Amino acid sequence: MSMLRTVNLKKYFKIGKNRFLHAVDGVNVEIDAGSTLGVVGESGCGKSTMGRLVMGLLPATSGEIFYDGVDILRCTKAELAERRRKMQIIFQDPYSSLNPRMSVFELISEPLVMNRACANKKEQLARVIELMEIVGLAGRFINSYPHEMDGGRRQRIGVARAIALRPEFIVCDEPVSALDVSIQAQILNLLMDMQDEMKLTYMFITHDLSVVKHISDEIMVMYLGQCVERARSKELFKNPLHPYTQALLSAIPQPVLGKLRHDKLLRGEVTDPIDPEPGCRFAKRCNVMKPECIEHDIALQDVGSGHFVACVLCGG
Amino acid sequence: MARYVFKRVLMLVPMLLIVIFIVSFIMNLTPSDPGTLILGERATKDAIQELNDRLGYNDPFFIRYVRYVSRALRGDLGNSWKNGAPVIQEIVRRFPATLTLAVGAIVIGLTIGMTLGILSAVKQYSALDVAGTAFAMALASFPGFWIGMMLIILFALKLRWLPSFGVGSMKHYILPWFTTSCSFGASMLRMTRTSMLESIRMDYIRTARAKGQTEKLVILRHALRNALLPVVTILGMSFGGLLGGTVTIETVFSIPGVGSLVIEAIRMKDVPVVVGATVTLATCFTLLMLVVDILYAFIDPRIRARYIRH
Amino acid sequence: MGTATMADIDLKKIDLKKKLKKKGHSQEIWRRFKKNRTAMVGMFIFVFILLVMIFADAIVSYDTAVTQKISNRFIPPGSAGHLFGTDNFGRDILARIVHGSRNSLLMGIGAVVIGIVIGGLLGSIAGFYGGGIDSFIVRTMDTVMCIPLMLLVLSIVAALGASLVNVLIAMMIANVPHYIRIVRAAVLSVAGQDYIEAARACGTPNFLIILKHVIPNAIGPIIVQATMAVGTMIIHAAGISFLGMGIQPPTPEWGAMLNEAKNYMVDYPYTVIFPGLSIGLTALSLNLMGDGLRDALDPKLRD
Amino acid sequence: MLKKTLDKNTVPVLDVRNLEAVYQMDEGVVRAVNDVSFTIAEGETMGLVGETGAGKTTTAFSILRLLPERTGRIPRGEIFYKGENLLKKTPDEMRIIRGSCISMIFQDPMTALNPILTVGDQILESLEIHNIENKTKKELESRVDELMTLVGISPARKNEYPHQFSGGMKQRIVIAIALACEPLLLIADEPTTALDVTIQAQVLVLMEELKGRLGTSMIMISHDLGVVAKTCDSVAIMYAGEIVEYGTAKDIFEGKVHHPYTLGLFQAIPRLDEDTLRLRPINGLMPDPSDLPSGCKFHPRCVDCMDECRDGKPYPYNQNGHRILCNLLQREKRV
Repeated sequence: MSMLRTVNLKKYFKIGKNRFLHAVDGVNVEIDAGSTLGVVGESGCGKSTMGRLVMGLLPATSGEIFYDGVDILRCTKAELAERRRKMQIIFQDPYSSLNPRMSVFELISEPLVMNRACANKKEQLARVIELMEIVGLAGRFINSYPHEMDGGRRQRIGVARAIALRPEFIVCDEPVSALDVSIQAQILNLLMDMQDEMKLTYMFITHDLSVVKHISDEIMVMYLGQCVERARSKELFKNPLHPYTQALLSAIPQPVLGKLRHDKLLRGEVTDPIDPEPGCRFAKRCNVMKPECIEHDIALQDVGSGHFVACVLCGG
Repeated sequence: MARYVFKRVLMLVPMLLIVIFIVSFIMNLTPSDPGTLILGERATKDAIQELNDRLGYNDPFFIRYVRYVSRALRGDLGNSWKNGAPVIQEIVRRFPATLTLAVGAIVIGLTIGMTLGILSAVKQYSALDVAGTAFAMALASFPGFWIGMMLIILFALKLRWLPSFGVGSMKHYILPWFTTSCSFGASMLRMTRTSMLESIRMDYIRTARAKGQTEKLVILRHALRNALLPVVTILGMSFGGLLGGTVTIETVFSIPGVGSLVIEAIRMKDVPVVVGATVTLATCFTLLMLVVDILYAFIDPRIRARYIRH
Repeated sequence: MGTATMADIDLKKIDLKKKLKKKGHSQEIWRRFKKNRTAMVGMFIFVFILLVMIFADAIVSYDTAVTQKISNRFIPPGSAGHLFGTDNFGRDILARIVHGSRNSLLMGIGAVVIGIVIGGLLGSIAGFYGGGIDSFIVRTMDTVMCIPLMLLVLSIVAALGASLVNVLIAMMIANVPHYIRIVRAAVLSVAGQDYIEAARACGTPNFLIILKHVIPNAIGPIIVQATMAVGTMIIHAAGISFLGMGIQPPTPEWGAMLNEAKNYMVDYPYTVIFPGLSIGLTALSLNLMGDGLRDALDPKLRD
Repeated sequence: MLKKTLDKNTVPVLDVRNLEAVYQMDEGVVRAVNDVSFTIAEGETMGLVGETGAGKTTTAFSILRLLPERTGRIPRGEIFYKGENLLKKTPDEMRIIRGSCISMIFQDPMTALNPILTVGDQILESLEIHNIENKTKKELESRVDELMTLVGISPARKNEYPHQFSGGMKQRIVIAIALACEPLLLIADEPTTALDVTIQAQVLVLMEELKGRLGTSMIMISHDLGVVAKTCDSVAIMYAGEIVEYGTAKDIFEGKVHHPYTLGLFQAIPRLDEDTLRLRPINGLMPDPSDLPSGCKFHPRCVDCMDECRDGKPYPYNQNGHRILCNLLQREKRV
């Protein structure tokens, strides 16, 4: 059974008189317990908004979010608080997501204290030390402040905060984008180990396809607030069907000698989805656009074995 | 753009209503009435009462407020309780001195303050920078009216180079100008320096240097223009402030400006003059801030684009 | 994973260290502040002035400052017993400056502290919640700020009557918009930070977010502005007294001293020099401290 | 003019020898670049790879002599541009070289352009500064149109301001500015890091094309091995201010022997073209540049660290120009 499911989730930001930015526009996701859904896309595709909607940090414009079968947008406050403990988030920037005035102890304690997770100070301290050990932070840092630490260690604090309440589900919002490659690998390994040990479910948001391939079971590709393709990780990389996914894949330079391929180069750039017209949002940049692409919205279709695509070229 | 300006001018109306309300309300609390002021202390209570009734002073505050506003909208700020002269006329008579003082001080402060500010920023940590900022801070710390007194003692009384008070000729204005420009020039220097230091660190300065641009043009063409926004803000606010805020300096140099008019009126409890002059000054201030906002648009195309969109 | 016993052992070690812990940030700021020579000079001057104010009665009796003795008129500075000379009523200028410090500092500090509390409350509400409340507060304050400050203060004093407390109230009311603006800007710069969202994500309620995250991070620039504002307020208070609308003679106050002395400055310039120097030095020391504090709080601004 | 008088075949465009650069900070001396040497031939692209704080950008700024005046210093080394030592030039001579002979593209196109000047003016500025042939304003203007067309932006947009362009477009304008005077050497400091992948691909292809057309040499500074693999002829891997490995792209990407740090970098990145179950991160952290370890700078993090690595400079390995700064290879050779 799926742990998290969204139905037609929408988030519109009002940006002027009767002008709306369709940041997330009717996205359906489904994440099985213990698995990782990778959400990829370029800046402005709504992937971070997606994470915040799921976490309840932003109110959704419409749609439903089911967590363990319960619609968390419509349940009681007490129920909501209960669910919230099971859902946590790791932020992108370890520099700005930690309060510079708080020590490591205070930072990791915050979720414990706020949710009265520990009976007394002693238990709290023991739990903080335990958490630090899990995320690989040496005990001597307990009284340090974020500015005294490097990016990798700071991100470990962020991870410790996220797992403090023993959550089941974690939104990872670009957790390694701000880190150097050697440190990035350390954090990715940590996240994967934790998933194995604690049976965590991840929603992993990133712009980096190599990272998402490495960590995800299933991948959703977003473009201008919509999901254009969704498939098992292996399947997506072996058989990308949507022209955008194909372009994205061919645009990533691999560390092997050779030249970048000119033929799959995308034209133009991403625009803002402000009151978009009907039709495929990718149509304007698509190399294989057909007239029907801009006639009506293209729905996500199952093309077999859990591979979904929103493209007229791969209709069922 | 024109629409933006029009909208801003329209917004002046509610703003002035509030200003009139605040000032009238405060003045309403002062123990004063027109009857006593016009007829003098020795007049009979009845006569005073009768005059107050006739002038509508005994009506509730709100009614008097509405009446005042409706007259003010027609350009009538009432008459002075003290000498019966129209308030507008009083203000017009006093305004030139204030304006001369303010404009002169602005020119001096702007030239010296900005030049030193730019130099300090370009040569950060140099002797000039340290001395300049220290001097600016000292100037800003001493009360203007006291600096004025010191200048009088030195230049008027000891050296006898300049007249010490009055407004007979432009020469009379030299000491007041320098006195007034002290704190303004100091804040100008500090703001220019801070703003320049910030813009000098921007990436586009590096781009300009990498192009091979000369240092002089890097500073003037790239750094300075980008550093102007906060400087213009301070300029506008200070100018507006100087129109009404030089009361103490006007007192020291016996300059018959609008500030002095208000202070005299406050002393005499001459309510219409206080309200009228304050409202006029507030209007000037707001208009100046509008000019600042329009200047923004000239300096920064991003702001221009925002104005046009609205 | 750590066992309970292991944590127990660590507990003692860390409890010891915890006593040292809290200092972290303020210690760091103090370390940087200490390195700034001009700021330290400012602090020493200010501490000196504070001490003078506190021990004024021990230094010279209040009577010396207010008792008129015409036979002692205009004794020049440097004379025995009258280091700064005497004024037109034969009162010792030094004594008047020493006792005047109370009124001047009291007005300056009082107006700022009360103003910051009120302005801080409204400013943080505006900055943190935004939306309608924010634009209402900002609009209103912008309007009030159009009225020339000095004239607003003077008319409030005229309405309330000239006295120390009333001048203080007038300055406070007139400056609240200014403080709101400062606090709002500081709060806004913090409210947009990711750690506010991070705190929300781990279930911290709004009032605790303000208390634990917003205030500690926004307080720095506010303290800097407040320090400098005290200096400005002292100058303003002196100006009001100078115009004869503040503290009334014979109460010693620096601005009032200047008001009394201005008629004699032609022949006895020292009667205006010393009170003015006191005002300037106090304001300067506060400005130096504020400046140093700003650099210490935000080392990025340097270099 | 400098670039026309010299024989272009024998002298490399850039020859950096034993370059050192330091920053004098309050906390002490930060040794950002230590004993760096490399050469770039005409038309060659060299990749300069390393993580944050490796000294890549400092190297670039040293070449242009744009280190911060107050803190930055070059205590040792030589930088020959077409045989002439740039460190011996007067500031004014150096200024003429900047933009005309050597130019630079910066990492963040959002901030690299002056927000209050039109993009046309900013390109024109480059041309005006180095207008040695005294061309008329009109000729220069038409050159601006030409440059904008070259980077794929309609010249009709030259009176627009930077905020009216998207990130990729801005970077194209930055490129136009850099190439305005057809420099012989272009230093690109992470030119695509701030861009999305699809835009990165566009910009890289454009740079490749222009470089080919103008015959420009290039230093491509990047942390991304993928970008370097697709664009560079030779590669220098930097770590803690030193070039730990230097060779042709073939040496680095397909060669058999490597510096342990290079190996570590390759193993730490997840790959699209192969399945890795577990990444192998490099242990530990980048050293503090104001307190570098003794001996080999990498030894505290190195899995193959030997006693001799802890003190003394590692013995360089060199085979046909493939240089590796590591004792390990020397030993293997000896054994």
